[in-house]
Amino acid sequence: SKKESDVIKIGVFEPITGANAAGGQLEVEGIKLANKLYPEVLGKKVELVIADNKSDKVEAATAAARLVEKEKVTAIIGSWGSSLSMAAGDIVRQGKVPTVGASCTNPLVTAGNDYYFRVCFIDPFQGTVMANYAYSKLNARKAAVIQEVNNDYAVGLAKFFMDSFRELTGDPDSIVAVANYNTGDQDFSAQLTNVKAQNPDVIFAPGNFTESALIISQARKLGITCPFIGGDTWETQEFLDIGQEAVEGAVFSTFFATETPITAESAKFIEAYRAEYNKEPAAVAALGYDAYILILDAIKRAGTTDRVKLRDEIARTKNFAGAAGIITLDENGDAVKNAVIKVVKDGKFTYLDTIAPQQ
Amino acid sequence: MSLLKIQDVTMNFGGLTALRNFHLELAPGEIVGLIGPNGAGKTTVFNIITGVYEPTHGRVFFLEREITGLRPDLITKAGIARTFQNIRLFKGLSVLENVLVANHLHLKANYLAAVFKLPGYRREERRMREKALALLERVGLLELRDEQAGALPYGLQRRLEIARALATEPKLLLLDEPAAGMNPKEAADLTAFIKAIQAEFGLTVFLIEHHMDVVMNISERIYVLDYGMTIASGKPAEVQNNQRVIEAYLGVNEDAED
Amino acid sequence: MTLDLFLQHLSNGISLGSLYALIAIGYTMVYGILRLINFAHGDIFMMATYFAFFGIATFQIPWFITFPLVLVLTAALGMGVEAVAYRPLRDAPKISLLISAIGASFFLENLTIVLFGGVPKPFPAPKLFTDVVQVGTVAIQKLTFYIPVVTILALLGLGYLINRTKTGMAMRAVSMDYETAQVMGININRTIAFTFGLGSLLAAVGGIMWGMKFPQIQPLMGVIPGLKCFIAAVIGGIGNIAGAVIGGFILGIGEIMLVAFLPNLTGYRDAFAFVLLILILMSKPTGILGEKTAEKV
Amino acid sequence: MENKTRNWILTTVAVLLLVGFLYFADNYLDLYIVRILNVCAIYAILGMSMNLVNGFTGLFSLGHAGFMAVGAYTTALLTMPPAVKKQIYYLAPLMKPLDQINLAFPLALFVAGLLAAVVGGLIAAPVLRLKGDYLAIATLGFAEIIRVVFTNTQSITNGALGLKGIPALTNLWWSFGTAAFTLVVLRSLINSSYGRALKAIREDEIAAESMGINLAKHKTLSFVIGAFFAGVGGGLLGNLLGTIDPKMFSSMFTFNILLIVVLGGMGSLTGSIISAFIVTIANEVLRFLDESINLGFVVIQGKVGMRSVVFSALLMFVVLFYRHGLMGETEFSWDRLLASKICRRTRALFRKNLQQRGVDR
Amino acid sequence: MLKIEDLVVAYGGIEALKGISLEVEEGQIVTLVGANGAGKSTTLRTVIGLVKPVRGRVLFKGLNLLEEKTHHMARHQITLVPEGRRIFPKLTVLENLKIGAFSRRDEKGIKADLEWVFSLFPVLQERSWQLAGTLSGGEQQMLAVGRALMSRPRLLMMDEPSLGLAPLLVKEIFRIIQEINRQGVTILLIEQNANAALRIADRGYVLETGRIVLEGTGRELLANPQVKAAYLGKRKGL
Ligand SMILES: Nc1ncnc2c1ncn2[C@@H]1O[C@H](COP(=O)(O)OP(=O)(O)OP(=O)(O)O)[C@@H](O)[C@H]1O
Ligand SMILES: Nc1ncnc2c1ncn2[C@@H]1O[C@H](COP(=O)(O)OP(=O)(O)OP(=O)(O)O)[C@@H](O)[C@H]1O
Ligand SMILES: [Mg+2]
Ligand SMILES: [Mg+2]
Repeated sequence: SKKESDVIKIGVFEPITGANAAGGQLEVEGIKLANKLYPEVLGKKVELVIADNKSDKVEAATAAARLVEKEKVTAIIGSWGSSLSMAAGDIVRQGKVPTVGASCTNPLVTAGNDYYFRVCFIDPFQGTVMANYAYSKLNARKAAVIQEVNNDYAVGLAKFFMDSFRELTGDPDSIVAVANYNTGDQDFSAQLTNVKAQNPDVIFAPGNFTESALIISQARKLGITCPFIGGDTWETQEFLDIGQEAVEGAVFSTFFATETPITAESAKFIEAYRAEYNKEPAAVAALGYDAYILILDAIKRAGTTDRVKLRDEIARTKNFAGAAGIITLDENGDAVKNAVIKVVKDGKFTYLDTIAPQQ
Repeated sequence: MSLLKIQDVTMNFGGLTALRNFHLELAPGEIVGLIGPNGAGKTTVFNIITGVYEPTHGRVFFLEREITGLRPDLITKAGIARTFQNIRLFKGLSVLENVLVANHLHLKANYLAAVFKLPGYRREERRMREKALALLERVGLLELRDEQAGALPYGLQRRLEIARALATEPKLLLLDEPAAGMNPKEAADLTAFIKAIQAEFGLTVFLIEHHMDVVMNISERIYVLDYGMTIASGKPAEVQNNQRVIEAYLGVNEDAED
Repeated sequence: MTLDLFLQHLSNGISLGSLYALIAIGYTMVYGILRLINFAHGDIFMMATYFAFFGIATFQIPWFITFPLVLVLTAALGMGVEAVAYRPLRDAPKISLLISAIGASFFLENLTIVLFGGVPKPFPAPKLFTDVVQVGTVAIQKLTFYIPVVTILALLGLGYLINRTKTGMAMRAVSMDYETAQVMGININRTIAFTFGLGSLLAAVGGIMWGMKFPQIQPLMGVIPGLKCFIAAVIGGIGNIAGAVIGGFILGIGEIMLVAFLPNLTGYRDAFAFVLLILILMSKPTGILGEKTAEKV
Repeated sequence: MENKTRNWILTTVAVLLLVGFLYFADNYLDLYIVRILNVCAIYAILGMSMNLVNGFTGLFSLGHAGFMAVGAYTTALLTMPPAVKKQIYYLAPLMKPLDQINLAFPLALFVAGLLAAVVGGLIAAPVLRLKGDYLAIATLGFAEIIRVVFTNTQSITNGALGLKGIPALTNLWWSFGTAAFTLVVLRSLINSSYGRALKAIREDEIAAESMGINLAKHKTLSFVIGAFFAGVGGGLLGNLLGTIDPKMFSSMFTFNILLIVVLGGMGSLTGSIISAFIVTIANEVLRFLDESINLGFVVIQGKVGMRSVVFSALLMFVVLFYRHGLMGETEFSWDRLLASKICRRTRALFRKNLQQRGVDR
Repeated sequence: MLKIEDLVVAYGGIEALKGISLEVEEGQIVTLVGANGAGKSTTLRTVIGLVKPVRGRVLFKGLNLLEEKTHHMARHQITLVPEGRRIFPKLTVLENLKIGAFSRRDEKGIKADLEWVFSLFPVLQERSWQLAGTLSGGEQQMLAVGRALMSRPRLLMMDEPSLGLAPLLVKEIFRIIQEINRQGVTILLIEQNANAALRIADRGYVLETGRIVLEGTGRELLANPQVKAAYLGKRKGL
């Protein structure tokens, strides 16, 4: 094999098996694609070292430690699932390996960790965006929330949605129902029956796309007709396949839209992705892609693979044109970027709106 | 004074009455036999005495104290020990350990003292060991103390079971078919053994047995059960010649010529 | 709570309960014969849905051909699992068998992930079954009528097989004593394989029904239904087929009613099954219809 | 007596070697290896404690993850600095006294163990009346209930968000020290009269009870002590990982520990230790299966997830063909090691070498 | 009819049988006596295929039994009344009997044999709907014998059928053994009750720690002083 110095290793820290495998695999697709399109930097080959964190914290910590200590990677990308990212937090900080999360939206991932960055916006922003959308675009005054209670992402989004929505309506009782479910649940009829009885104007249901699709289709079968809105996790082909006609009209916030390529990079990514995988790209794939090219760009700017210098360079990222929008990293290392609103129309995700961070 | 007194005990299993209005009294130092056809309810009597079953009706007294429905371990603590019809040794433990386990109920030190090997516990453990070894020596199993109990030949397992029961330092010893599976020679040895330990430990022995050689030879009194009812009781000779017992249990003796 | 609302909940409960019952039957039967918690049951159930997916979605075989095919394939899979993971352990301690079952379960799950990917796939449910009928204000899926029927049929069929036929008698004999059953002329390997095949076939029926009701399949989908249906089987008295059905209904309806009447506790729904399990075991240690097994000393 | 002295010397030497190794590892080995060593030691603790309940007392309990969760959360909450707590409880603030408490690590670990033991004691009363599979499924259920409760009590556990920023207090000294302590305590318990009573219960409950052993008391004792060490192990783990959430304490975790126990041998503490190391390390070594293997002339395309497949297959293999585990019911002893074939052969070889050299000279 | 040659059986490393040879002729009652752990049960279990020997031959009418599966033995009309009865506790008495005839297809014959068994053991008929596990020891033993008879065996092997039975029943069992034998069933019997067993046996073998130490007709062995000393003891009282 090649000599150590000829390659730059980038660790990919993702759940490829276990409960989060679906998301992890999508993200890896984006990263691999980026690696294919941009295989070199500083005249050296970039090699991906994929470490499966198995959707499990103990595994995640060792997997991260392995990337840091054993593989001596220059930087790390990952992970889908904020709790897994957090498991790597201390390890990358102590090992001084700059790490870029793709889709982990929990604020705690980067909080107090100057080696962790991310190319996505965080939960509070998304929750607020959807509350705004429900209030102003859907004229909703009564909302119900159905949250995946053991999913940090969903709980976070729900919380910020409820806070903003109550603020917007000025009515502390404007959230008429909060229903919980657990990852892997498949029957939501009881929760939905309760929600239906409250007759909400809109239902905010952030969570895994599988459960969400089932919720919406079961809701429709129960005769619930109000709009469903949610978060970025919905943007997968499977959401459409499982939900079928039931998810028509579902609205959610996400990171990018193929119809309105925000940047030149977007167009390039979309085309390459379609060619490579023969399907429509998911947002998390784009984010994985972005994480990779952002790191490469920083390496180029730094002119070295020194991890500390690289970290500083990543932190300085401003107006970087990724596939999923223009990224500026704030002092926490979180991306400040536009949110895109999409709707399911005729069995496709269709661009609806763009919402800027300051609103 | 009676050591054990069973008053009007009835035991039902679903629709089946395994024991009906059973009365029994044992005086200290006696050896008493319990015989009867299969399914007559003999083992059930033992199970009621030792608390394995709670009788449907009736009361059991031991040393004037009521023990009906008490937990088995408390009854053992009170001074009743038993063996089982189907040997129930701790097969995976050594011979010595089997006996030591039976001594555990006398342990005063608590588990923390045991874990941290406090002097009090050490002393007790040493005493337990000495006692156990002495007992094994007495029953002739000393040489085999480190063998796995399950690996012993059957006859020795029976013997070990008795030793284990003795280790609880009982006043009353219940033996459920101790000679089962033994040939007449072995059974005769066992009879002598039981007699000897009875005298030595000042025990009261209550035993179930189908080997007539053993029961008739050893017992001072015998109770006979049939279908859960006492059909006879008394001295061996009386019982042997009781017509009902012969009909229900002994059968006509054709071996007389031997 | 209005009557309409209650009826809607009840209909939801019956629908879920009958599905639990259906899967619990297979569990209980295998347990009854082998005294083994077949942890892989849920995964066999999952594989059945994948078979159906490939049949209908990938190979475009019509459902009425695919479904019987799925039953056969799943039964074969179940027998395969038995032959590999359980047969060599016939005279091993129970715990080894249980570990092997857990191993088999992991193996099937991970193999599915490697072969088919971790991404959920839509279950191609024929419209015929998934339509909704409105009864007053209560919306009921057609499946809600079909599933209990299938469950009852399975119950009766199995009851007959086990209690009235020679094969059933052999199965029961094997469950008590391998050696003696052999001496009686029973081929225990074949009997156990048959039991497994049958149990897996029932899992497949359950899987197909499940897939139509919750049209989403993924490699780990069998874990939770597997656990819950096992609980249903235990609640009803494991080894007892009618008990499994009762347990399934109690669990399904109970879960729904918990959410219906105590919406604040929805988050605890998964714990409900276990709380119920423990409460029932406390009062009836062998489940509702389980036989009392006071050990004869 | 001669053997006793020899064994004592050997043990001392081994302990010194271990301490030396730990010192070396702590100072010179990279974080990755240190972390794996830590995990090994923690799993050894968990394995031993589970072995006490399952292997020595014969209670088929699958509730270990629950006790670990209790321990992990307790230690984490007691050792996290108030500032960090404030930061991460952003959905619902942490309950009153907890948000200010900050204890020293060993004290926190001890409290964690106690709390887990208390929970174990509470569970024991109803659950230990059950037997066999029923016990298994009920304990599994209790662990699951603990997990669900932790998910839903946001103001204590932070719910699904989990905890992060748990100070990384677990180091080799703590994990190996605790493992050694666990071994000493459990060994001493097992070899005591109480231990014999537990084994008797495993062998035959009815006979044990008839020998005057209070079943409820002794089973509870075993269960509670098992829970104590599970709690301590959980605490060490939480402070090693730096982050915990309810999801990680699922039944999968219990099964992992169970596998360690079985591989090591039910009823062998040292077996559990050995197998904790083997399983943890094997899990790492097998990682290559997920990646492409370059054999020089061909590159075998790695299929991610393959490792889990191989791992589960290996486990079945062990159970199928190596049923009693590595140690069966026996413990490691110098006598046995020295009497083993390998050792004898090495010694013979050594002697022969010496002799030859002697001749040469 | 049955011929065992140089049979060696080991459990783990320990040899339970160290090369025994014996023969059972058609229509005979042959008994094995010996102390506990001598290897009597092991012999029968090897014949029926539950234990695989290290070496040796077992021939049944010229057929090599070691190559037969246990569940085929019933077809060759060989059956075993196992040590400790081993009835199926959760089957009814009737089902237990029926399962004895599992390999048979002749419904009529089965029916007739059921009557036969009931006539031998009337108590079983009374209890035919009871679960076998709730029977007393003696009743269970009768059931075990009855179950074995349901396969219409030519060779019936019995492992301590009198174990734990009341004297009356012991006599009854021995009477029945002879009765069955008279009806043409060859019997290989293990007994602790050497006295009774040797009295009804055509031939007897004495086993000690895995070896046959004595053999002869029942009468010869009964009269043998060695046997008397070791197995018959002094008889007092009854
Ligand atoms: N746990 C139980 N459940 C149901 N029936 C039982 C139970 N224990 C005993 N019996 C029944 O009670 C009756 C008496 O049984 P017991 O064991 O006392 O008989 P026994 O006199 O000891 O007979 P044997 O000499 O065969 O041992 C039998 O009919 C038996 O089947
Ligand atoms: N499954 C087994 N595993 C290990 N050893 C065994 C096993 N079965 C029997 N043995 C041993 O083999 C030897 C012969 O046992 P066997 O049961 O054949 O004796 P037996 O003559 O029938 O005695 P008994 O009168 O007690 O029935 C004994 O030493 C016994 O301990
Ligand atoms: Mg009895
Ligand atoms: Mg025998």
